[in-house]
Amino acid sequence: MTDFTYTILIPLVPLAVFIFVGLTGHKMKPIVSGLIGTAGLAFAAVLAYITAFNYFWIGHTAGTGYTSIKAFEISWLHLTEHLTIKLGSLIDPISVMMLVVITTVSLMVHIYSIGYMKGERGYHRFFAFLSLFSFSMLGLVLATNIFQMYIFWELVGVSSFLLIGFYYEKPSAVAASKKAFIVTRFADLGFLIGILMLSFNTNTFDFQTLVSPTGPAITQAGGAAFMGLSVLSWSLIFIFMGGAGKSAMFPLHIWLPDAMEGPTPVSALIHAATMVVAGVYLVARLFPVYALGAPDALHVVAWVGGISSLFAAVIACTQTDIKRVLAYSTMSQIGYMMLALGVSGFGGHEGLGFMASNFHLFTHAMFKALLFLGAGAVIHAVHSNDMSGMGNLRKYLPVTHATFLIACITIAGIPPLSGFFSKDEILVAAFEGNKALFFIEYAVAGLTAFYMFRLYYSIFWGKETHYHHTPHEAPLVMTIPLMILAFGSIFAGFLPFHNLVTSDGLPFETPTEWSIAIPSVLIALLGIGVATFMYRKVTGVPDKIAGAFSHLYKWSYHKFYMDEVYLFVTKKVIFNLISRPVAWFDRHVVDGTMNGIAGITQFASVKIKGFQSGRVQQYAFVFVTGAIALVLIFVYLW
Amino acid sequence: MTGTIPLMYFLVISTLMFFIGIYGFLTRRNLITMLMSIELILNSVNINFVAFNKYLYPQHLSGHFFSLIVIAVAAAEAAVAIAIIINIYRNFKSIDVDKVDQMRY
Amino acid sequence: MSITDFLTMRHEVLLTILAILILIIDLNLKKEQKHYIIPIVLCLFMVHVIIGFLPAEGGVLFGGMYKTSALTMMMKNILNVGVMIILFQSNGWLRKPDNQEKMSEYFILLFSTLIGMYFMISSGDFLMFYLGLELATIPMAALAAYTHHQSRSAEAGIKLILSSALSSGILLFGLSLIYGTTGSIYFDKIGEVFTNSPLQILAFIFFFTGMAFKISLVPFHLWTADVYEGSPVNVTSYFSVISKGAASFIFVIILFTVFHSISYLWKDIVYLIAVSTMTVGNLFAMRQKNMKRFLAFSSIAQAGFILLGILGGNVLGMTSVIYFVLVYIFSNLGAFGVVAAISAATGKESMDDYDGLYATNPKLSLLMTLSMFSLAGIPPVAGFFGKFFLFTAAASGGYYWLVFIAVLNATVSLYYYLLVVKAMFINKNETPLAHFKSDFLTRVGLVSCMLGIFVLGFWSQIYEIINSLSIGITF
Amino acid sequence: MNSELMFFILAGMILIFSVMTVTTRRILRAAVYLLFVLISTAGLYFMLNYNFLAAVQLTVYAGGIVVLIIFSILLTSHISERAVVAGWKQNLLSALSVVAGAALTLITMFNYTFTASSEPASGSSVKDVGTALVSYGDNGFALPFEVISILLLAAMIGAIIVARREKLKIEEKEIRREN
Amino acid sequence: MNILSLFVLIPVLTIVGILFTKDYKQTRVVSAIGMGIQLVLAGLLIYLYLAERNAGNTAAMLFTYDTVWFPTLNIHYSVGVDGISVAMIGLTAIVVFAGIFASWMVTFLSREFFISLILLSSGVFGFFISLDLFTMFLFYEVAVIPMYLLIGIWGSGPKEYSAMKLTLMLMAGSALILVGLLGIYFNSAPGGGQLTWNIQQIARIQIPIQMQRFLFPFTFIGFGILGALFPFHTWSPDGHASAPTAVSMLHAGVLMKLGGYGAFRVAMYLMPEAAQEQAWIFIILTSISVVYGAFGAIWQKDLKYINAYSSVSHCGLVLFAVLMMNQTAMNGAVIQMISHGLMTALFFALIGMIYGRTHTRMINEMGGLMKVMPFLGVAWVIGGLASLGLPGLSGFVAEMTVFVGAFQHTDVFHRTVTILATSSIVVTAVYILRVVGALLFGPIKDDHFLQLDDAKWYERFSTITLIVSIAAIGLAPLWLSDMIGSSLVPMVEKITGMSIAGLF
Repeated sequence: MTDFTYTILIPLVPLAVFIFVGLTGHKMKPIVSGLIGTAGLAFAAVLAYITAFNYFWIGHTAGTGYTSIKAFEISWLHLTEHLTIKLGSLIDPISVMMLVVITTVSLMVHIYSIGYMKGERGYHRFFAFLSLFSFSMLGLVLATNIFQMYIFWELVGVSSFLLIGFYYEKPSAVAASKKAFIVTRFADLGFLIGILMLSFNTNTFDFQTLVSPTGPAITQAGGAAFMGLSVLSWSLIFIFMGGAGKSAMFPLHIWLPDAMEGPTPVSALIHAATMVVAGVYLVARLFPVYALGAPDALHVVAWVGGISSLFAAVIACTQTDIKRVLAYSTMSQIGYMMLALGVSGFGGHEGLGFMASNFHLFTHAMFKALLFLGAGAVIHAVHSNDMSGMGNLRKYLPVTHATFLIACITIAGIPPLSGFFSKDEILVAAFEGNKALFFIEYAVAGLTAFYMFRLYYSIFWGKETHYHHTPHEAPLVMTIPLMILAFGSIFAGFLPFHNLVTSDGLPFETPTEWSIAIPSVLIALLGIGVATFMYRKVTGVPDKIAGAFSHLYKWSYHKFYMDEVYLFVTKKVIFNLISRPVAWFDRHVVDGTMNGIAGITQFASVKIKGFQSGRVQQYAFVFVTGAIALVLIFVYLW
Repeated sequence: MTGTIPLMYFLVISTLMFFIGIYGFLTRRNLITMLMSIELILNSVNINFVAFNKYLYPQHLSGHFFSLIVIAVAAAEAAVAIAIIINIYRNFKSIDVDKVDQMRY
Repeated sequence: MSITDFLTMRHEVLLTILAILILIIDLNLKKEQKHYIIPIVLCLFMVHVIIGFLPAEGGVLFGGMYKTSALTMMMKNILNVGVMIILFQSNGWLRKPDNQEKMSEYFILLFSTLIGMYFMISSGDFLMFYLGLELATIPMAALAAYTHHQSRSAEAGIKLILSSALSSGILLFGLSLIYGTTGSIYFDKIGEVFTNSPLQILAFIFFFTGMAFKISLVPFHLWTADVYEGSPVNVTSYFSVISKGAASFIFVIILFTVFHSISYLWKDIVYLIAVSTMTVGNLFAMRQKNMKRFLAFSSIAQAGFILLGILGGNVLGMTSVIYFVLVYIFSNLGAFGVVAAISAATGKESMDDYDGLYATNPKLSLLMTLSMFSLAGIPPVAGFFGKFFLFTAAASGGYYWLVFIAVLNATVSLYYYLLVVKAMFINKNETPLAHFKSDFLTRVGLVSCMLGIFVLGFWSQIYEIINSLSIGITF
Repeated sequence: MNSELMFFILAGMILIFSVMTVTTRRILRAAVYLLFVLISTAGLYFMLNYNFLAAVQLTVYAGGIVVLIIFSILLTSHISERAVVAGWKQNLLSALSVVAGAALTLITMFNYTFTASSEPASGSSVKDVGTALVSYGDNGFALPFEVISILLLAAMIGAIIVARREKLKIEEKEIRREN
Repeated sequence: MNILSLFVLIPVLTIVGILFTKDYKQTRVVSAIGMGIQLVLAGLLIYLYLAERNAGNTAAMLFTYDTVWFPTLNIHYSVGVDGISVAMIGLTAIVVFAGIFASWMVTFLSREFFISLILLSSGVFGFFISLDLFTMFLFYEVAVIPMYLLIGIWGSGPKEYSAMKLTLMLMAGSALILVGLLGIYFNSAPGGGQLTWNIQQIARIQIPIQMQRFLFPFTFIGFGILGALFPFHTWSPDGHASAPTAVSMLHAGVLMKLGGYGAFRVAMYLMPEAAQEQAWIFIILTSISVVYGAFGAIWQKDLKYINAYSSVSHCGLVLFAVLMMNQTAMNGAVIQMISHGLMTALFFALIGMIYGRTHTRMINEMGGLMKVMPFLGVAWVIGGLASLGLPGLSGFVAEMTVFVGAFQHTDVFHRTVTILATSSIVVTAVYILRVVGALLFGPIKDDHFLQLDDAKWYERFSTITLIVSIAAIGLAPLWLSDMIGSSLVPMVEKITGMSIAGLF
């Protein structure tokens, strides 16, 4: 057993960078703060690689399962006699995998940003926030207990808020950041309630205790039904609500497209590769509890994932903002991962979905980060997000073009690029788990290929467009990360995930199911073909098709009016129907009562002034009558 | 000499006189008549004291002396009151009680 | 008369001598020397006050008509201190040319009423009580009408003398019935034989209304405001503080010693009266603009609080009433002192004239504020302790709801006390009253109020002394 | 029999003149009716054998107070002046209140059995009265006697001070004109 | 000299010192020195307290000092602290200190201002150290009344109305308290013997249950009014809106805590049986407070109103937690008091500073201030994040403790209200972000904002003091939580130990 105590340094280094750059950044040259941030992350990345190497290979005896190791833990807050919030680091396959993913992507994004953010106001602020995010995200994956996860979960949310709202003078950015925060906050409420329920029933926050097949969660908390589901199921559904919020699952996804208001590297890091998969990570982290304790909750996960992936894929086909297309694509891909978890069982080959989900998470991080960074390079070059204003950029941006194409092929699932392998495992798992979902995923695979190549052709092919000033390839500091990630996208599929990251820690065999893989590849090729046909050259076909399916097109284009629904709920219901009446009630009823008491007193004071008429005889009359009344009362009536 | 007259007779007289005095005090507009009503009240009280003393507790002269003192006090009171009434007359040119209501509410 | 008897009666005897001395001195002073009378009287009265504090045993004289104890002496001393302060504060006003010629009469009348109060407090029977009451009232009417060229003063005088005559008539009627039903006018005797037959209750109620008139309890209070407003300021302060304090003392004593057998009944009456007094007093006080009238209604409300202590009905009640009156003397005299000083310097008595006073006369404003806080019962000034102990006394009798009503009333009273504070500190005024400096003696009076307001609360010794003296009086 | 008749005559006079005192509209007549009431009361005292008290009643009340009142009437009103009467409302309310009060009091009194003391009566001659007046023991009244003198002195001074007409200064006249 | 008495003595000495100052510059320096000493003393107290506890002293109250004041009524001047009071004293010292610096530029009648302010703080300190109900009540009122002058003279807007309303409502609250305290006193020896005002002694006996039923509502509502219990909270928005900066800070930051502190130190601790019986009424009211305050804040446009309503919500959570009656929730209540005290003080300080520059508090008239005053902007964001419960800042610690504690009840009623209260974290986020967005972000609405400057040194000083405290608690809550928790044990035992059957 290797000592992994040093893993706490992985999040702490970015934290130190954040504090240092945050407090002193405005005094240093911008580039210095960028370099400090990058250096910090590089250090963390190296540590993460060492950890991974140590965990998977050095400290591991071949053939045995991977165990989870609590490398470090301190008490942070005592709550009840059983419940204590602790902070620490937990090392197991998925956390190590996540460490690698996060540090890698984050490092790439840092490097990329040095070039991308050049000349922006608040350069140091950007890097400070990036470091803060990295710290939070790393803390999240290392969490030893669910409450620590929640803590970092919130921190991640706030970093995301800060980064989306980075261009705080832009009202749309501010609105987007608010929306992102509030929607995820709402989801976190579910998460919190779930935690409270789970911890109350199991008396622990600790992951190791929770997921243990003999632990209290699985053995004890199954009973006590409410509306047909056990308490455990309910709490897990609530917890999943938090995950769904963070991972932009339907219907809590609406913040994600808007979040593209943030700087593109941020989208790459947070809203593609890392933070949005936190939900997947969360479910994966509690997977044994889901799988063994509450299969009902797992069904919810599966269906939400499936619906989200289809839903997002349909919308992605019609969007024109390149980042939004990518955002919906992200949502769709995460749907895949959720679905995979949802259809998975526990242990051995049953846990194929679990493995596939994590596998896809890994590959997705690579190619989606690549896509975003590539999109960033495009935006950097043309200063616009709107693909209808782009075209034929391949000759101006050769490196970007090449890497982008690689990413597109990967996401479409064409072998032998990494996307193919991971997606194939998911489809197999779905096929074994739930046929309906399996067919949905086939459709999604086709749609994915279609919209990705629609995007690709619209940007790099299509019409010859005139730009204000000639687009030029991004500087080396930006293209190098693209190339590294492209490399990763191509080869990540060959990693032996079934040996490393499995539901029960034991390796199992996953032969490629060609009966499933071949149709899926064909479907993908079909999608690519349609996209090529429609968008490679400027044709009238897309408009015709749009016209033919005008309703579907319109609904899809308007994202199925989800934003409007939310707007209705927030503006109309909460703001106008709750908050405004509450404010009115407070002013006029509650406060009115208080003022009314004062008013009545004043009124009474004026009303009774007649007694003090200034006439002695009236005084005397009151006197005598008072005396007689007292006699009457106390002699005869008492 | 008083053997055949019950105590209650005296009390009835004094009570009636007392309330007549009060009535006068409440209804007479002239300050001096109000003062006279006061004298009626005090007089009725005196009758009470004296009658009780004579009929019930003749061993001491408490009621008798009480009456005596009340008479003296009434005199003092009347003196001061009349002085003030004269002052009122100078200030208000009237001794109508309802005119004396500068201060109210 | 032996020396012990003298010591027993020293308050009354000395003050009588003092009054007569003043008369004699006044006759021998030339017209332009008249103003020497003020320092002379002050010195003599100071001596009187000091002698009053000499320790002495209580005793019974004149066959039980005159009773005194350490407790009643303490009461008299409390009144003495208050009168002393009033005399200091009267200085500025007395020296005005209008009053030059009748300064000594002012003192004589004041002292005779004080003698009346002494006798009232020390009375052992209803005759002496009645006599003291009248002695404390009739010259007061003359004092109220003291400023003749002001019609308001005369109006105050006539309202007082007529109302008080009526009330004492009713009180006397009650006393006559008490005499008729018990056969005695002595407190001890009556206390032994008093029962709860209807006629006796009726007699008691008649007596009660007379006392209620004196302490200005609702609905027997209506004279108060008019008389307070019309009288000269210093007389008003004398009314509201000394006169009311003395009446409260004897009221408590009589209720506790004479009518203890029907305490169940008078507690109900007092409950009812207390609630209405506090409420009505407050409701009227809220609207007042004339400071004297304002303080009149405030003093009515304060009287309602005193009743709370009476309801306690034991050592605690007695102590709290006396202590409250002591505190009240200082607080109210502080307020009246400021009103008097301003009135003497500028002739202004309306609350509106006080707007922005802090800018020009910060010290007066400060004293006024402290007095207001003390009257309202806000710590750390003494009024808080006074009120708190009253409430404690009432609560000891289980009257929690009454305490609640009382404290709510105290809150309402805080409203109007704060109005004064607001006028002085917050309200803007283009032409605030000009800065002025009061004469030395007035300032002594004001400063002593300030000291009293601060010291009395924290100095628990005083409360303990009163408490130890009160122990003898209970039933 | 004789004394009873006497009593009823006096009682009748007292009541009738009392009512007349408070109802007549001529103020001077009211004073005279009051005088009759006071004199009749003195008659009652005589009947009860309290001669000294009766004498005091006659001298102080009838001789002193009523005369004072009459003087003040002469000072402040014209003889022929008729008093203004109060409104019917005031009269009615006052009457109601007073009748209720009287009724209550009388009913209460009638329901009470007065028990006379069995102790022997003391004399009420002028000598007895004088002795009691200066004795300072039990049931002696020296103290009230002394105190009443202070009261009378104070009342005198008070009356003088209130009634004394001062030379009005010019400014005071102005004040009055403003009023 | 007992160290606790110094907490009352130093403000008094400071006031005396201020009396001798010549102008506002001297005044504020003297005030700052005085309150600085107070702050150091508070730090020392915390240190001494922890040291004493570590040394194994398990007495309920430490540093006690007791002297008879009014022997007849058994009134004592009795002081002592446990972990809770120590924490509250620390809070007070910090807020007062920050408040002095936030009012650095008060030049109008500055002597009077600082005297009133420090008098108020002495009342608060006195309240927290008191073990005797009488002195506690005395200090309580001392703390309340200077408010009138502070708002009335140095306030803004409808200040006279607000000042009067605030004072009267709080005094009405103290009316209720007074009845409660007197009732407690007269029932403090049900078996005969000496009556007492001493909290610790009363806690040893059981007040007769029928008296508890009568007295508990008085006491609890009385303190609840100061703790902004629905529907008696309406003094708070108006009062805070009109009050000058430092006063809002002190009032929301510290004074409202007197309510929460009193509610459980007096009402619940001494009358546990009635508390058990009647808790449900107040739980409903407080959960309304929590949600209602948050929703109320959404609609407001005036910064101070927003913060006032947010205080209603947060203070509602304090009382809510107290009523949950278990160790964890009550611990959370105390932490929430401290946390809210610091946060809200920070907010009010910032509002004052922003208002001093922009001369408006309407959020729709402002925008983009982050650009012109980054320091204040960042401070605001930090405060906002603390308020909406971001981990690493104090609000999170408090809220989580409360929620976990509240969740220990298994019945439907408690569950429902707990979830209701928990949902406030979302609503809080809504209004906090709304303000942040409207105020700091977006384009600059008014050109003259461009000329505005950032915080001055004293403003930074004030702000940083508070932020550091917030972060310190947020990052390392364990010592605080344990300090409070260990002191809570006897109280919770008393409150829950004799539970009445049939409660839910």
